[in-house]
Amino acid sequence: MAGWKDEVEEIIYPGKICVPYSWTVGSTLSKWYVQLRDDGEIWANRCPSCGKVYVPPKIKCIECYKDMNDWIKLPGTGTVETYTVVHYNEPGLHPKKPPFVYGVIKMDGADTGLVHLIGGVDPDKVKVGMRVQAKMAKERDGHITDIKHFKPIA
Amino acid sequence: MGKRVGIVGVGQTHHASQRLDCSGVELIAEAVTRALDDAEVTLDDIDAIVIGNMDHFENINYVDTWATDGLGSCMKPVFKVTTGGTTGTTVAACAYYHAASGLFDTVMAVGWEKNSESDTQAAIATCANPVLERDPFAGAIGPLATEYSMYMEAYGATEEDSAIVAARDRNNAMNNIYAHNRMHVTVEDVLNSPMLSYPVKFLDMCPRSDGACAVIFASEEKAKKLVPKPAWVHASVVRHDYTHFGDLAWQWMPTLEMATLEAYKIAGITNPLKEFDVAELYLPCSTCGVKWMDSFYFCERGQAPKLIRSGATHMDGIMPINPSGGVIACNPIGATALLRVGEAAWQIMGKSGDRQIPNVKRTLSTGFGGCSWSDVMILGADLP
Amino acid sequence: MERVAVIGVGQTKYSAGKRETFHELVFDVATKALKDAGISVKDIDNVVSVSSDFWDGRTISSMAISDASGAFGKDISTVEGDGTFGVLYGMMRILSGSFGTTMVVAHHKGTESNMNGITNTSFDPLVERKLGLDAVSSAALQARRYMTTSGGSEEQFAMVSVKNHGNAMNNPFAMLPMEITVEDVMASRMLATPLKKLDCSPVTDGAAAVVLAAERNAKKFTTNKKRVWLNGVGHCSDAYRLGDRDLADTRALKQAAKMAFDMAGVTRDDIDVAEVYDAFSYMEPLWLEGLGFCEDGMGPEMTERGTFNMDGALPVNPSGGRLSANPVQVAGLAAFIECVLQIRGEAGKRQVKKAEKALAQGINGMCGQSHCVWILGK
Amino acid sequence: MGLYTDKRKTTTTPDGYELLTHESGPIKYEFNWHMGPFWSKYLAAMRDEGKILGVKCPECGTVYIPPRAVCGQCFVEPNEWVEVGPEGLLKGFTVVRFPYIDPNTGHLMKVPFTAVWITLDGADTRMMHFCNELDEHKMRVGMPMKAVFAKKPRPTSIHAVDRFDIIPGGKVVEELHPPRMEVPIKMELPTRKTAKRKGATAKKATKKKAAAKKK
Repeated sequence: MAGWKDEVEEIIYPGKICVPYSWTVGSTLSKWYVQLRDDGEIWANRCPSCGKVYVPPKIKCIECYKDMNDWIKLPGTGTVETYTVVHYNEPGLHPKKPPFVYGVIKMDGADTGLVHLIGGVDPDKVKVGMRVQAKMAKERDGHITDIKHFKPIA
Repeated sequence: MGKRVGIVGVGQTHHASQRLDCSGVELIAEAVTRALDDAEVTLDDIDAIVIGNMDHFENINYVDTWATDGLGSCMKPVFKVTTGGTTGTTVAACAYYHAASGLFDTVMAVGWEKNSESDTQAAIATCANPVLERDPFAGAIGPLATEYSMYMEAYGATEEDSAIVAARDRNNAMNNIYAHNRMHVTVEDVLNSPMLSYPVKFLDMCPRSDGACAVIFASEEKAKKLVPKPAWVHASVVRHDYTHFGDLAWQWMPTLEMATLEAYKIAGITNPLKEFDVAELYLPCSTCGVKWMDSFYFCERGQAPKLIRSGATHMDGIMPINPSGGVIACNPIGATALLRVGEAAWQIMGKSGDRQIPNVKRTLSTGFGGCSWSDVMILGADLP
Repeated sequence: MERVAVIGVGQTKYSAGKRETFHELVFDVATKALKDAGISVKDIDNVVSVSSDFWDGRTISSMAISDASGAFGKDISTVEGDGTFGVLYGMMRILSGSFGTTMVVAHHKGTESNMNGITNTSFDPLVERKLGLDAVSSAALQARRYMTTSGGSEEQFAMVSVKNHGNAMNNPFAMLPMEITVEDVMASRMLATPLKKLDCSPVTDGAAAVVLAAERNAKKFTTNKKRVWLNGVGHCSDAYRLGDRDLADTRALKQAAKMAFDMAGVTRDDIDVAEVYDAFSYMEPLWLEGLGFCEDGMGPEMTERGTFNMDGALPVNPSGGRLSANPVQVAGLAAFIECVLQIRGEAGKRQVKKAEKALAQGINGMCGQSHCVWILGK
Repeated sequence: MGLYTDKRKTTTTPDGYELLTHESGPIKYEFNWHMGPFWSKYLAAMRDEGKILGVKCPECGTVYIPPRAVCGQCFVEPNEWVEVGPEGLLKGFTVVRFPYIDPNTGHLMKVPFTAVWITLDGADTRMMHFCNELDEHKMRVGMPMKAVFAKKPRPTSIHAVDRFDIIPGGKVVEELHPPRMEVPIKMELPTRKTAKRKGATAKKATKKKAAAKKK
């Protein structure tokens, strides 16, 4: 029966997985998001052993694996450690139309960076080392998008 | 030749239908912390980590990287293994091979699931071939119901036989503070519970749970240093043959029989009822607690109802099955089979609390899942 | 410790839009690997499959390849991640003494789904995922960070793309053999600064298989020429959140490489050829730093000097690398297989002279969070 | 054991903050699955010719539904196409009464429906499909059934077969339980007396029951 494989119609089946999820935010990030949502504040937590400050807050210090109970309010300002101007279109995924900017913001008062959008600025003007501050969204519902973006400090 | 390996610590979460206080990563951290405590070690003593779950229950790709904060795997060797329902035993086997290979001394196996985050049945439906079998594949219950109705016809087993198993396991769970479903039920309660798919009723079937389990394996020298009484791994065997659900024959469980026989051969088991002191079996449904007794070679074909009714598998029997309450009391899917291994290890280590069987020397643990994927692990108090 | 050897390899040609199902691709490569080893499926006593439920679009997708990988009646398990981790598990199973000959298979059909949508699911649903990050945009963040710390330029990254697509011209398995210039790369469509289309690997379909054997079996089944020994391996994961890491710091890779080199008992100078995980152009110099082939921050300059060209001091990615074909779960395994072919002297026109020790790298997670490093030798 | 706090019933974070969940809404992943030559031919024949085709292994003779590139037992490619069915025997069924989310649509499945497993005449493995009978007491393993093809134009999917119907008056064919191989395992059935573990007292069991009742 040689050759049948070349003759057979090539069928491509359009399939889907379409299922909703309800993710449990948990004790650590719930506190973080409630503070963000209700007070418009960005908090971090600190390792009791090595003193490292994490934002978003950690369940356990990733270096020491110690419980983290010591919370600190951050000023909401930081420095752009790295960034990218996104030019491709992925409408199902992206929060806005390209071009827009993602950055890792080294947060003042913390030892880690926060990944977020950089806005309120011409994408071509974004630079590494730029000072930025968080701009809160007007309507907040306890998600990372409660921070609208980080904008340059004038 | 590889190294001999023992289990030195076990940790599990308090399981529930939903753990609202814990994100997936926090759930993992709870189990990991408890396992470290149980073995009286710190994360620094752990040389490598293996994790497993099923992707589509929580919609997380690369769980091994995502779970870093809870696992404590930052700057440690870690990877993920997954095989559906047997993920727990797959993780255990993988940790065992890590240590047995001589490449790592102390290895932690972690299984977890946050089944409250999605429609479990929908996620299970996606394990069938998406084009040829997904639509009519109605989850695990159909095949289980069918295999038992055929067993009933062939050998005269009854709905009461499986209800006895359901009552046994559910009452055993009363002794397990971690179990998800803890209720005292009678055989009549089971028989009177709503029919899911004839002959399987609500109280025959496993729930879906949020939970995690961590088990620490160590090479012989290390295990002896760490704890007074490690649970030694005597055999770990997996069999899986089938590609499509329609390939499965339901008169018997070929992969379970093959895996069981091979494990018995490796561990030198010739009279399982006498030689095992406890069995922690992955029985997704109480009907399996009847029919599969054949497949584990506890009895001749068709003799399972008599075996169950003899009381040999109850808490005061010669080989209690599922002192923990088993899968029908608690089912965080990616952790379920690892709990079987962990519970068996605790029985050997004498750490099982209210569900402890005295003087346990040898245990049988199994995993079941996927398209008839069967895992068997035998543990012992003495070195293999 | 008993030694483990690779005794057979098989791979498909890597391409886009393959009409075969992944089950069929796996059967193809498993058959090729057995033939290459000169053994039958009966000689295999266990299987490790590598798959991903997300890419395959189904739960427990590895159950669909049991038959195709020759696992009937045998012990089989599944690693989810890169193929190099599958080889690692296969090797452990042999070293444990439980098995003698392991089949490792991996498959990937990237063109059947949306790459960005699926890589987005690697991000925490509670935090970064909602921002819409994916493999390309996160890699772009890493590329910029690396440029900042190393002083590397986009042109220097482009040279990696030029080199690897050029190397692919000599690899019949590669998907994108191309003679291109730095200008071509610089002029290709900007995706996310500083990454342009030709800085990024293509969406690819393909499968690969290797047969591993314990020393006793390796010597029984194959000739000296076919055997390639697994000398060393190491794996290690960094922190998860991109902000927890310095994206230009390769500490996890350094740790993995240290494990592999210590185990193999060789030095960097002993390595004759390397297959490095260049899913994006900038990754090659970055990982070469982490692997210890050049000092931190020197990767881009050494690339420009031609150190890693086919005629350089250390030829890197003679296969064309991931830039020329990137079937995700298979990618590291393809790198591993290229090293086997190089050591055997079967690499055809891309053969590196006197290749006796080779290094292959695989990655799990975004921006190279988790690495697996292999050292293979004659 | 029991050293750890049971936090299952907590409704706030340890310091009193509300516990949140994040709802994804409908997440959709789209795929374009290549069916490959075997499944393509299978689906096309079902759609165009109203035929169900299987493949036969040249070594063991097993006829596979759905057709496939490899016979697992023999590790060879089945090389002969054979038409099977449209009649066959019912090998398993389940009436699904509890709705769950259909991963094709993100919406709840319409219930009840009956899923069936059929060994088509001439095939050795089973086809999974649907049946209109919703009363499980009217169904029995071993019943003959017949595929009913959908009206033309038929879809390019297994729904080219609309359903399976029970053949009225068909004779039930009993499933044989194959004998088991001899194994070196002792399987003595314990009596009630020998089933009890030495030293195990009924006392503990009663105590447990009492404790359970209290709760």
